[in-house]
Amino acid sequence: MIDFELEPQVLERTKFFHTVAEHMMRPISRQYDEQEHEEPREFFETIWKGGARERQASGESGADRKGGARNLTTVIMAEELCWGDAGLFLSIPGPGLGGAAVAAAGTAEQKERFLKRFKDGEPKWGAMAITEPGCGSDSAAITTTARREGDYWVLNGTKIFCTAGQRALEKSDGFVVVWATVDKSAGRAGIKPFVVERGTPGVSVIRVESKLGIRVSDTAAIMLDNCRVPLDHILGSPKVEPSGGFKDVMATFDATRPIVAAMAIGVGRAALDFVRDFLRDQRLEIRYAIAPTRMTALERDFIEMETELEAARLLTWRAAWMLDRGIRNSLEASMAKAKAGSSVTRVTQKAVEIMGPLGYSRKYLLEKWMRDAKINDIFEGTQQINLLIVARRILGYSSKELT
Amino acid sequence: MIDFELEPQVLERTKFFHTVAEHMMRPISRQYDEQEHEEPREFFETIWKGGARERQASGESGADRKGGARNLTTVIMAEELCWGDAGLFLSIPGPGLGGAAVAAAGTAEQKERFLKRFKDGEPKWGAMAITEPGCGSDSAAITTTARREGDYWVLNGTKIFCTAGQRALEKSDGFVVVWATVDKSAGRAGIKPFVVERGTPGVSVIRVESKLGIRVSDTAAIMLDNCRVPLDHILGSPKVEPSGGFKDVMATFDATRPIVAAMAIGVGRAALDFVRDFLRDQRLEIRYAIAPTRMTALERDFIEMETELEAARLLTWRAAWMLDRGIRNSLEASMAKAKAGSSVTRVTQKAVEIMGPLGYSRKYLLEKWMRDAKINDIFEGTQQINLLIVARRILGYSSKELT
Amino acid sequence: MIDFELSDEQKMVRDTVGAFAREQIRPAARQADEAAAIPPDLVQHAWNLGLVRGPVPEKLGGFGDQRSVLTGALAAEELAWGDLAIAMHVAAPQLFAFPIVEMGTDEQRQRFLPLVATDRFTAAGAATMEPRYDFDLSALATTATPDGSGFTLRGEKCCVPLADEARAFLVYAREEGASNGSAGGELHGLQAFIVEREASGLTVVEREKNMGLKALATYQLKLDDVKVSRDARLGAERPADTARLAAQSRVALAAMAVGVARAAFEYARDYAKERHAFGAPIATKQAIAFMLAEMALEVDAARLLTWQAASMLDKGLKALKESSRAKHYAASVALKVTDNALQILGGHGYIREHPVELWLRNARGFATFEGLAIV
Amino acid sequence: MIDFELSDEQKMVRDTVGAFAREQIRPAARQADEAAAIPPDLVQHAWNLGLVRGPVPEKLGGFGDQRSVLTGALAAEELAWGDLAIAMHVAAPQLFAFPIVEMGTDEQRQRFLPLVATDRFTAAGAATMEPRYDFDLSALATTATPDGSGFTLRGEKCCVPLADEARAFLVYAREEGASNGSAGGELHGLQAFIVEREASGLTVVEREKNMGLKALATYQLKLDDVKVSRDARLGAERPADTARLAAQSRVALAAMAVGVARAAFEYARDYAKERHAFGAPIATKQAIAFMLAEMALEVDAARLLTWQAASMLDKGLKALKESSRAKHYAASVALKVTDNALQILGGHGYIREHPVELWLRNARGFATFEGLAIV
Repeated sequence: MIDFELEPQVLERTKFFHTVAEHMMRPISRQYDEQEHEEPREFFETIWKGGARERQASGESGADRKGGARNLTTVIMAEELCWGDAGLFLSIPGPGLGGAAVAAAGTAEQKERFLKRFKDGEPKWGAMAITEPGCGSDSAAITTTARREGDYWVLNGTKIFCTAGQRALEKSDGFVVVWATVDKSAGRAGIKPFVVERGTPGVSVIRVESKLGIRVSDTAAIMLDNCRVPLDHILGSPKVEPSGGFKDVMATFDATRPIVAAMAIGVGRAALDFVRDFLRDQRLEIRYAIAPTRMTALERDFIEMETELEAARLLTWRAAWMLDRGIRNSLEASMAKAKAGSSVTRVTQKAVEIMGPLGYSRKYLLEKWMRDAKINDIFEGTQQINLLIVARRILGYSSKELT
Repeated sequence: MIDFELEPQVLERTKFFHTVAEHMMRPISRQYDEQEHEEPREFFETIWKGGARERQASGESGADRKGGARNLTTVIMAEELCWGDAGLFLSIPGPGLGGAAVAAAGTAEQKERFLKRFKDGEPKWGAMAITEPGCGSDSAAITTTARREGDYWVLNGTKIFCTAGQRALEKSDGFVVVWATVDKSAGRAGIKPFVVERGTPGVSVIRVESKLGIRVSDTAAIMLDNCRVPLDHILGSPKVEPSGGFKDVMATFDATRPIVAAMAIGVGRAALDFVRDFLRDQRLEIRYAIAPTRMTALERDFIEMETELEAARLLTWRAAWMLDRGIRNSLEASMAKAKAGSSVTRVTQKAVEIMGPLGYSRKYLLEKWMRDAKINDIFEGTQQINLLIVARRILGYSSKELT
Repeated sequence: MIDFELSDEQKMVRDTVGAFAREQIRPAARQADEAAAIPPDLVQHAWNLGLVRGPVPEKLGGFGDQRSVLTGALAAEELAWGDLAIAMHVAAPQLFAFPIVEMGTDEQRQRFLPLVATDRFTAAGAATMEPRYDFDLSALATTATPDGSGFTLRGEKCCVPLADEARAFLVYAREEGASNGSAGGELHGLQAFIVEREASGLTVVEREKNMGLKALATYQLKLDDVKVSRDARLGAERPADTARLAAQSRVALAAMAVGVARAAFEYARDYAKERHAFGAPIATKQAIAFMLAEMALEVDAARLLTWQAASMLDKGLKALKESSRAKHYAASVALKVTDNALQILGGHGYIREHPVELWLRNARGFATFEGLAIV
Repeated sequence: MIDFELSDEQKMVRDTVGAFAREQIRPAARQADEAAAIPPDLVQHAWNLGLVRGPVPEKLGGFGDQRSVLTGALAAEELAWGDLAIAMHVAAPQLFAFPIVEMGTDEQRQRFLPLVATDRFTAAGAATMEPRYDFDLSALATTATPDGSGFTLRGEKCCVPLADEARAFLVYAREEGASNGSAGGELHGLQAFIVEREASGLTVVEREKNMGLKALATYQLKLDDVKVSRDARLGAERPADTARLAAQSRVALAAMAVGVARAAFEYARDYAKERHAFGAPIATKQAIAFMLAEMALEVDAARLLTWQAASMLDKGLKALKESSRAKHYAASVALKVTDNALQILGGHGYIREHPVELWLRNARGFATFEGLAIV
C-alpha cells in the first residue's frame, strides 16, 4: 500500500547518519574545501572504524539482493550524509563504485578476493575508471585496450574523472576497476572490467583535478602504460559476447543513479534548511496555504524550491524501492537522476540569490553547496544522457533509433 | 548611432494604427471569436477603403527596397494592430503572404498582373499554400505536383493551414500561391510557386479549420484536383536550378518572421496592459527599482513578463531594421521569432493566471489573447524550426550537418 | 514503511474508472466542449460507478465504503484523463456529500446525505471561489456574520458547478469574529455552511463562460444577506476542520491536473512516433524526444507529490502544506505538458480536430481552481 | 530614430578594449582567481586605456571626453568578457570619479577628481552594498543623520572594492529626514557622501572571501558615527540625482553580465564543435545545438535591453525602470548561460582547467551586485 513514511528502524538510522553529518562532516567542510588537496585523515579513520557493517553490506550489488530495503536505506543515508558534505561523502573509505563493479560483474571467488580488504585494517578505497579524455558520456567509445600476453592482461590508455583514484592507488591498499576493450571490432561487447590494484606495474596517477566543488573528493587521472594485471583480474568471463561486459556497467548505473540523485537532494536540503532557518530568525514564516498571487516573491521561490526537491526525492525513493523489489528500474533511475540533478542545481543557485551578499560569501557554506550541487547534474550520466535514456524508454526506441 | 526611439512620423502612424486597433478591432473581437466562421464584412470594407496606400507598398517585398524604414514600420504596425486583434489583423484584405510570394519570386510583369487587383474595387485576399497534411515544418517534402500539359500546368495535391485561403478563392477575386514540385527528383530545387486564382478549374476549399485562437482568421484546407493554371502563372523561371525556387520562400521568411514576432508582441502587450490597468485600479503600482527579494510575487512576475516582451521587441526591431538596411537577417529574424513566440506564450498564460478567475473568464479578452498568442509559436516556422536555424547559423552548420 | 504499490482494491478502482474514461468519457469530450453540454446518459453512467454514493453510510442509502483520499485521487486522475469538464461534473456532488460524511453532525448527515444517495444523478456542489483576481481561501471576501439565531451570509461566488440544478450547496465563508486559527486553522476563520437552493437572498446568476471547462455548467452566485440557522454550519457547534477539506480538495485538483497532463503527454508521444518529418518520426529528434522525456518525468513527479499528500490525509495527518504544494506543482506541470504537447503537434495542435488545445484550455485553470473537486 | 549601429568611435572603443581583454585580461584570469590577486602591471595597462580619466575635465588632469553611458557599456562588456574580477578592479575608480564629474559641485570636482586623474592607477571606489540578505538600494540600513554642521554616517557596508588602498569613497546612505522622493527619487532618500579613508569612525574590516570575484579585493566597511561636513554630500546643497547613478550602475552591471555570458557562450560553442561523442561533434546533437541557440539569442536580448537603458541615459532621460529590468534580465541570462556552458562541457566544465566554472561563480553574483561598477 502506498506509503511515504519511513519505518522506525530506518528513521533511527537516518538520525544516526544525520548526527554524523552534523558533527563529523559540517565542522570540517569549509577547511577541506579551501585546502583542496589535503586529506581529512582523522575523518577517514573515524568513519572507517564505525562503518564496517555498511562496507560488508555494500559488497553486494543493489540488484543482487531482493526484498528488504537496502537500496532505499542507502539513498536515505546518502541524502543525510550529503546534507553534511557531499565531497566528504564521496571520500568515505570503502569499496565504492569499484566495489560495486566487482559485485556486479565478478565471480563469487573474485568478490571474496577483492572485497575482503574492506573488512578491517587501514582505510582503503575502491574506484572505477571508465571515462577517457576523448570519451565522456559515450562509454562505448572507450579506447583503453587490454591485450593478453601470457599470464597477464596488458592495459594501455588514459582514464580521467576517476573518483577516489589516487586514494585507491596511492593512499591505501585499494584498487581501481578499469574498463578496457579486449576487441575493438566488437564494440560495446568487447569492453571488460579489470581490477588494477595498488602497486601494479605500469599504473600511475598523473593528476588530481582541481574542481568547482566537492573539492575534498579525489578526482584522479590515471595512466596505464603497459600495465600488467594477472589473468584472473578480469571480472567475469573474458569471452566477448553480445550481451556481455557492458550490461554490467548499465546494471551498476541502475543502482548508483538513485544514490547520486539522493546525494543531490541532500545538498539541496542543506541549502533549503539554511535559508529556512535564516528566514525564521528574521521572523519570516512561509505561508504555504495562501494563494500564490498573494505571496511574496521570496515565499513563492521557497515553496517552489522545496517542492522541486520533494518531487525529486519521491522519484528517487521510487527508483530505489523498485530495485529493492527486484523490479527493473532503468527508466525510473534515470528520471530520478535527471530531475534531482537539475532541480538541485536550480535550488542551490536560487538559495544563493535569495540570501543576497550573504549567499555569495564564503562565510557561510551555502555558496559551497551551490558549487557541490552541480556535479550531480554531470556525473553518473549527465542530465542530457539521462533524459536520452528516459526518452528511449518511453518511446520504445533503441539506442540506434534515438541517438 | 544606437537609438531606440521611434521618429515622429512613425510615432504618428503608430498612434493611427492604435486608434484602428482600439476602435475598430477591439469592439468586435469577442463577437468573431465566439462566432467563429462568420465574416466581419463591415470591418473588411472599412479597412479596405482606408488601406490602399499600405497595399500598394506591400506589393514590393521586404528585401526589395533598401533604405527607409518600411520593414520597421510594418512590424510596428503589426504590433499595434495585433494589440487590437491578431485574428482580425490576419484577416485584413490585401495581398498578404500570397502577394509577398509574387513580389519575391515574380517577374515585373507578373507583379503588375497579379497585384493590381489590390488597388481598388471590392476587398480581395492573396494567400499562400505550402503546408500539406504530411509535411509541416519540412517544406522540402512537398508532394503536390505540377505537371506541364500543353498550355497549362496541372496541379494535384492537398494543402492545409492556408491563411485566408477561403477568402482568396471563394469570397473575393483573390488568389492563392501554391507551392508544388515540378520535378520530385530535384528535391528543393524542383519546388515552384504557382498563382491559382479564384475560379480556376480543379481548385476547391475543402475545409475551414476550427481553432484554439485567431478564430476570425480563415485557415483553409485546399484541394487541387487536376487544377489547370496557365503557363504564365508559374512565378519566376520554370527551370529547375539548384539555387532556385526554394530560396525565394526563405527570403520571404526573412521578411515575414519579424512580422509574426511583432504580432506576438502586440498580443502580449495587450495582455500586459490589461493586467497593469487592472492592478492600477486596485492601487497596486509595480515597484521596479527595489530588490527582487523584497518584491511581491506578482510584482516580480509582472516585471519579468514586461522584460521578456521588451527583449523580444528589441530583437524584432533589429531584424526588421537589418532588412531595411539591406543586411542579411536570417539569423536575427529567427532569433526574434523564436523569442517572441515563446515569450508571448508564457506571458499571456501567466497573465491569465495572475488574474485568477477573471483571467479564466470569457467576460474579458485576456483569455482570448492567450489562445491567440500560441499560434505565433507555431506558424511561419515553429519555435523548434527557428531554434534550428539559429543553431545552424551560430555553429556554421548546413542543414545536412545539423538536422 | 515506504511503498509505491497500490492495493488490489485501488488497482481495481483505477482500472474500472480508467476503462470508463477511455470508453465513454474521452469519445464524448470534444462534442461536450463544443456544445457546452454533457449528455445526461453519460453522467448517469458515471454516477453508476458509485463514486459519490460510496462513502455514504448504508443506512442513509450509500454503500458505507471506507473513504480513502488516495483511492479518490486515483479515480480523479482517470476521470480527468478522460475529460476534465465531465470529471468535474460527475464529481461535483462529492463536494457537497463528502464534507458532510466526514464532518457533518448526525442531523446534517441524516437530512442531506439521502439527497445524493440515490440511484439517479443528483446535482449538488459547493460555492468556494470568488470572482476576484486575488481570490484566496485564506482570505475570503464572503462573510458569515453570527446573529442571534444563526449566521448571515454575504458575498459573491463564482465557478459554482451545477448551481442551477443543485438542491443544496456548501458555501464557504469567513466567519466573522472567529479568532484566527481557531476555525479553519491556517485558513483563518474559514467555515462551510449548508445552504439550500431556495434560501432567500441566494441568487444563481447566469451560467459562466470560461476559456476552458466549457461543458461544465458553472455559475456565479450572489448571497445577499442569506440567513441560515446555527445548525447550517458544517459540524454545527463543533466547527469543521476546513483546512482538511481544503487539503482534500487540493489533492483532488492535483490528481485531476495529473490526469490532464498524462492525457496530453500520451497523445503527443504517440503523435511524435507517427508523424514523419525530414524522413523520420519527429520523436527521433532530440528536441522533441527530450521534451517528451521531461513531460513523462514531470507527470510522475506531480503524481507522487499528490499521492504523498493523499496518503497523509488517509492517515489522519494534517497535509495542508503538502496538498497545496502538490496542487501548485501539478497545476504548473499540467500547463507545461499540455502546452508542450500542443507545440509537438504544431499546427495540428492548434486546430480543434485534435483534443490537445482543449486540454491546454482546461489545464490553464488549475492554478486558479479551488474547491471544484473533492475526493 | 531606431538604429542598431554603433558609431565609428564606439566601434573603436569596443575593438580596442576587446583586444586588450583578449590579449591581456583573459590569459591572466585563472591565475588571478587562484591567487586572489591581480598583477599590478595588468591593472596599470588597463588604466592606460584612459577609461577612468576620460571624462574628467582637462584642467583637472583628465581628457575632457564627452561621457557616454552606452560607450561605457560597450567597454564594460568587453572587459568582463575578459574577466569580471579584473574588470571590476580596473573600473572601481569610476565609481568614485564619474558621479563627481556628473553631479559634484565645482569644489568637489576640484578637490577629488585630481586624485584619479593621474597616469598611475589610483584606487578609489564606492560603498554601496550592505551585508544583509535583503539588501536593497531603496531601503538602505546605513543612515546619514543631519546634525548641526553636516551629517553623521552609521552602518555597515560590504563588497567595497579596493577599500584598503582607496584614499576616498562615495558612501551611499539613506538621508534621514529627507522627504521620500525629494532626494534619490524612487530610491527614497538615497544620497552619496564623499568620505576620506582617514575619517574617524571609518573602519575597513578584513578582506572578504566570496564564491566568485576572488581576484577582486573587496572589504567590509564599518561606519561608526562618521562625521562629515555638509559639503561632503555629493552635489552639496543640490542633492544628487542618485536614481540616475543607480541606473548608470545597473547598466554597467548589465553590460558586464552580458560580457560574462558571451564569453561562456562562445567557449561552449567552440567546445561543442570540437568535442566528439557517438561519432560526431556534440554540437550536431539537437539537445546541445538548441541550448546553444537559446544562449546566443539570450545574450543578444540582454545586450539590447542594456543598450536601450544606456541610450536613454545618454539622452538625459530617466531610465531607472529600464536599467533595473536590463540588469535583472542580464543577471539571469548570465547565470543560465554560464550554467548551460558548464553543462555542455560536462565533467570538463566542472574542473578548473577550463574557465567556465569561474564564469559561473562570477555570474551567480550579478543578481546581488549593486554599485560595483559605473560607466
